[in-house]
Amino acid sequence: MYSLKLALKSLWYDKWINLLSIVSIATGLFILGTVLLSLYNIERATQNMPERFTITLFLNEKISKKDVDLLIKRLKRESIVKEIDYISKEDALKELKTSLKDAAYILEGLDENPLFPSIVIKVRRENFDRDRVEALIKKLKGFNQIDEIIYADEILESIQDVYSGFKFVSLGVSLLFSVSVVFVCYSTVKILFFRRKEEIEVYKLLGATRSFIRAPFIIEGTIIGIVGGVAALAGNYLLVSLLKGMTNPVAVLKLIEIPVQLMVILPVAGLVLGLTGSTIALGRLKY
Amino acid sequence: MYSLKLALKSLWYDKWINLLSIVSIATGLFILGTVLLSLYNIERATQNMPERFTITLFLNEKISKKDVDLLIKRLKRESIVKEIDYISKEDALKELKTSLKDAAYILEGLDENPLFPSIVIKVRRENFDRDRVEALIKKLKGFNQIDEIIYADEILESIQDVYSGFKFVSLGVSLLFSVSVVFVCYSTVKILFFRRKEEIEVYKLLGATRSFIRAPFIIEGTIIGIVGGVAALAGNYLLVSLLKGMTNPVAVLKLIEIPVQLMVILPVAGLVLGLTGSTIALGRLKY
Amino acid sequence: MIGFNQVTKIYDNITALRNVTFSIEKGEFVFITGPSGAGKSTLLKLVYLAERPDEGSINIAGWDTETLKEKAIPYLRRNIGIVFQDFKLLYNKTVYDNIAIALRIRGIKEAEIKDRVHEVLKMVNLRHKTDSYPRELSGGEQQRITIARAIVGEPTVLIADEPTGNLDVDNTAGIMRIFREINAKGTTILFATHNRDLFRNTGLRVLRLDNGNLVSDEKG
Amino acid sequence: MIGFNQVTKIYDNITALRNVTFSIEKGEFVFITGPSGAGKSTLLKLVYLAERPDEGSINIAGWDTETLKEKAIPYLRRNIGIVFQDFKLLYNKTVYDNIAIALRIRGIKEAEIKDRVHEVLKMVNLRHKTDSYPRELSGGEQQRITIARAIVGEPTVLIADEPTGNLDVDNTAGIMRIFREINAKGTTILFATHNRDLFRNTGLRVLRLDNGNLVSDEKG
Ligand SMILES: Nc1ncnc2c1ncn2[C@@H]1O[C@H](COP(=O)(O)OP(=O)(O)OP(=O)(O)O)[C@@H](O)[C@H]1O
Ligand SMILES: Nc1ncnc2c1ncn2[C@@H]1O[C@H](COP(=O)(O)OP(=O)(O)OP(=O)(O)O)[C@@H](O)[C@H]1O
Ligand SMILES: [Mg+2]
Ligand SMILES: [Mg+2]
Repeated sequence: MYSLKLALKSLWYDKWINLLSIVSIATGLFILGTVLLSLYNIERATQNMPERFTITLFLNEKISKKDVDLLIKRLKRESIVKEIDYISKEDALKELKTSLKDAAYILEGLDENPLFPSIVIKVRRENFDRDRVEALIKKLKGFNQIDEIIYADEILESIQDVYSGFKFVSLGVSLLFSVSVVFVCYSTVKILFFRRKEEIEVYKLLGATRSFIRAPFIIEGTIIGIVGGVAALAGNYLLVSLLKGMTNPVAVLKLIEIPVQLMVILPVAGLVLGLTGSTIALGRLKY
Repeated sequence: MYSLKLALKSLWYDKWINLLSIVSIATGLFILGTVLLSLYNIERATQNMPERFTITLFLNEKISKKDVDLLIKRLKRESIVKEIDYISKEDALKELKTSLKDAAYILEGLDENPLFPSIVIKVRRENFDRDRVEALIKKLKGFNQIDEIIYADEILESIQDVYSGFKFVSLGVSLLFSVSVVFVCYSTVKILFFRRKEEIEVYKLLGATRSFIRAPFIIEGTIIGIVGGVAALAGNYLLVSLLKGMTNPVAVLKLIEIPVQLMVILPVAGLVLGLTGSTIALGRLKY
Repeated sequence: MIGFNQVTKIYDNITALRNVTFSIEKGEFVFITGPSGAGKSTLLKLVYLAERPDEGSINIAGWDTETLKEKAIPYLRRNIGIVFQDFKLLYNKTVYDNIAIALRIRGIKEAEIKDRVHEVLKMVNLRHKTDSYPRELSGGEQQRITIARAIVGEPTVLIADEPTGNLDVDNTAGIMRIFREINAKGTTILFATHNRDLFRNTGLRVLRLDNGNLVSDEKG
Repeated sequence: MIGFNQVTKIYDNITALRNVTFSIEKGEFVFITGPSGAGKSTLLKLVYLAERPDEGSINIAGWDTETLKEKAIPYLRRNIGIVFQDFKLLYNKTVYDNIAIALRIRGIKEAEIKDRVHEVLKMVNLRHKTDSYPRELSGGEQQRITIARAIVGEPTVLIADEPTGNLDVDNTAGIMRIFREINAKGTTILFATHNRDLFRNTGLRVLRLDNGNLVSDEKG
């Protein structure tokens, strides 16, 4: 109780310097918040993107309806399969005609449909994994009613690459920025405590125990941290509402959302930083 | 000369606290550097990507070689045009055959090539601008040898959107982070000077002029800033070589490069921050 | 109460104290004197454990400083009131808080703290400065606040390092009266000063240091 | 040289000086005395312009402090050597640099600075502490460094605020001798002290303050 009062008094006495520390910590956490916000929103945006990766199975011309149903049933059991589209010979011809546009009349001379029925498989992106896709394809190759399997080997690789690259970079960046923020906060708190070395010395000489000396400093540090975290959160809110409310908006930005987790993460991060920062900055008090 | 010596001495006496300031500033500039680095490399990567936006002109079946050459010549004069590809009737048929794959035999019954010659225009991405593309299309519509113009209206819009959105967000992010970094640096320097208030007071009482008092502080601040900037640069180098040298590398990351500008920007930014930071932090010395 | 046995204290290359041996009984009032740089402050710092001897041993209230655990130091110091030569006031706290802190450290209740702080402030004639900050006080006023902080905890040992250097004759006399009263109640007092007037003809014990050596131990 | 005309200085609600009028001629040696909190330091602060009067006017070496431009203050202060009651040493600089700074401010060459710093250090008997930091010095040693810094610039006015509070009799006598010598060379000296022994029977002028009022102005 008294420690709290002391901490508040001291916060007020040194209000300018404390404000500056709060600004430092808030800025650090704000940057971190922006990074997390971006990651969250990019993730969300790409999740809503249409699936681009498909596997096309060209089936035997003479396949029976029963075999097709069996095949579809089997495919549905695969976890990586998201959607199955059966395109009959007739559908295929219709599609060809559409794609030929005005030149479609060239197909009029045909007395028989020369195309094959096919199945288009869309792969679930969440479970995307090159090895599993190839395993599926190997399995399908054993099916004698399938004439040919077409899947974009290269696209597969590049999607795989971009996606895992993205994940990797995101992780790296958040980690890096977190470390940076911790650095800034630590040195801010440490600089604050350098100023207080003499004060601590006096406390010691007057017979104060370690915990008595520590308490107000740590409470102070924690308050600075929490206020910094809340300020960072407010900054992120402001940023988002600014982006959403722009008069010449970029459509994508309209969709930005603040995840609920951020509302917890930033103040908690501030608290943890303030608490550990001041504890470490104080160091082991020696008598 | 003496100011420099004084500044160096004082830097050394307060080495721990100065190191912490350098760490703070370096971290801030490192974050900024990482942002700039990412922007630079994303820009570079997308510049090497194939052009996706094309305009296809279906020409009159009976167009003469002379008219085609004239059209191409005119198109070449347009600044937004990057590449022009003339596809004759024969080329078009060949392409169709290839795309029909095994079903190509259906075309064998034709006694005459039913396709049209066409011109495919690739648009220069640097000059990409929806209004200018539409102006070009309007112009082309006046050309009576052109039967039809196909261009992906929707794709056009979304490319436009993504590209300008990207530019906008990049700019916003760099601006935001720059401001954040300035904040952190300013408050670090200010906290440092709060500690020195009494020292400045003594100088004043001994009869030192403003510039005499200011010089060592500003030199000190500048040194801290430059060292911070160089440290940030070193950090970025380390990061890049780490990314490039990873054993399980993501192919894209192999291509990352550090622009020469960054080698100038970071130390200069450190210098400017240190200089202006300490000048502002000192404030107007009153007697 | 306090025993020094062949104590030597060396700073870098300066021997601040050399083979100093003496002992002080409970309830004594002892002056330490000697020229500037003789080692008076160093001797006192050894008593309140701000410094450790390089040679010899020191015994405080039955505790040998060599074997004393770090954890016990705060509790030992609570029995010692100290008037520092350089005041060591907290400049970001009011006069009230500066004095109260010595009691808060001991976990005393705020109501009692209030009474006791006001009482000592009255003793040093600074009741009207309760809410001032140290920087708003004159040199002598700051010194009296330091004295008030040292005596507010009713210590069993009172250490005063040049406590009257910034005080006029009347204030000095007032402070000496307070010290004599406290001493009469049983508190042991170690009082370092240059001012011979303070111990001349008092009949109190005077330890004289010179260049780190204890050169005399006689009645003033 | 120094003229106070009906000067009043009020801090918040405390009147530190009330209608003080006096004047000091060039080359005088004047003591300022009075009990703790009487206003001695405040009077000196007004002379070196660390504080401004609330009422009345002050004239220093022909300059009226009211009309004096801010830019001129450093140049005025260079003619004033000050021994601060609270020392105001730079704790992150060595003894040498602490003293040298007073000369560097004036743009004097390092070679000459070296000679002059060593000379004043010898005068206060602290040549052997040249490279120490202030925190490694005893109270009296710090005080003598402050005195050395004040006199090294050979000021035309020397202001000393309780400069012997931490000094023993011998050192005090030494300092007084130095001050008399400097005064003999023409330097005006203002010397605030509680110690009556310093001015008793010297025949020098003594201004006595009490509770902000100038109560007497006579020979010691
Ligand atoms: N931390 C330190 N480092 C180096 N030397 C020190 C330190 N503290 C004190 N000294 C030296 O030890 C000697 C004794 O110092 P001490 O403070 O005990 O003197 P003192 O008798 O209290 O003098 P004064 O009357 O001037 O206060 C001095 O020469 C001083 O310079
Ligand atoms: N900055 C300030 N704010 C408020 N009050 C002040 C301030 N400085 C001095 N005072 C008050 O003004 C009065 C005169 O102070 P001053 O320092 O001049 O006394 P002094 O004669 O030098 O005393 P001492 O001998 O104790 O040094 C004191 O009551 C003091 O508390
Ligand atoms: Mg001492
Ligand atoms: Mg004073």
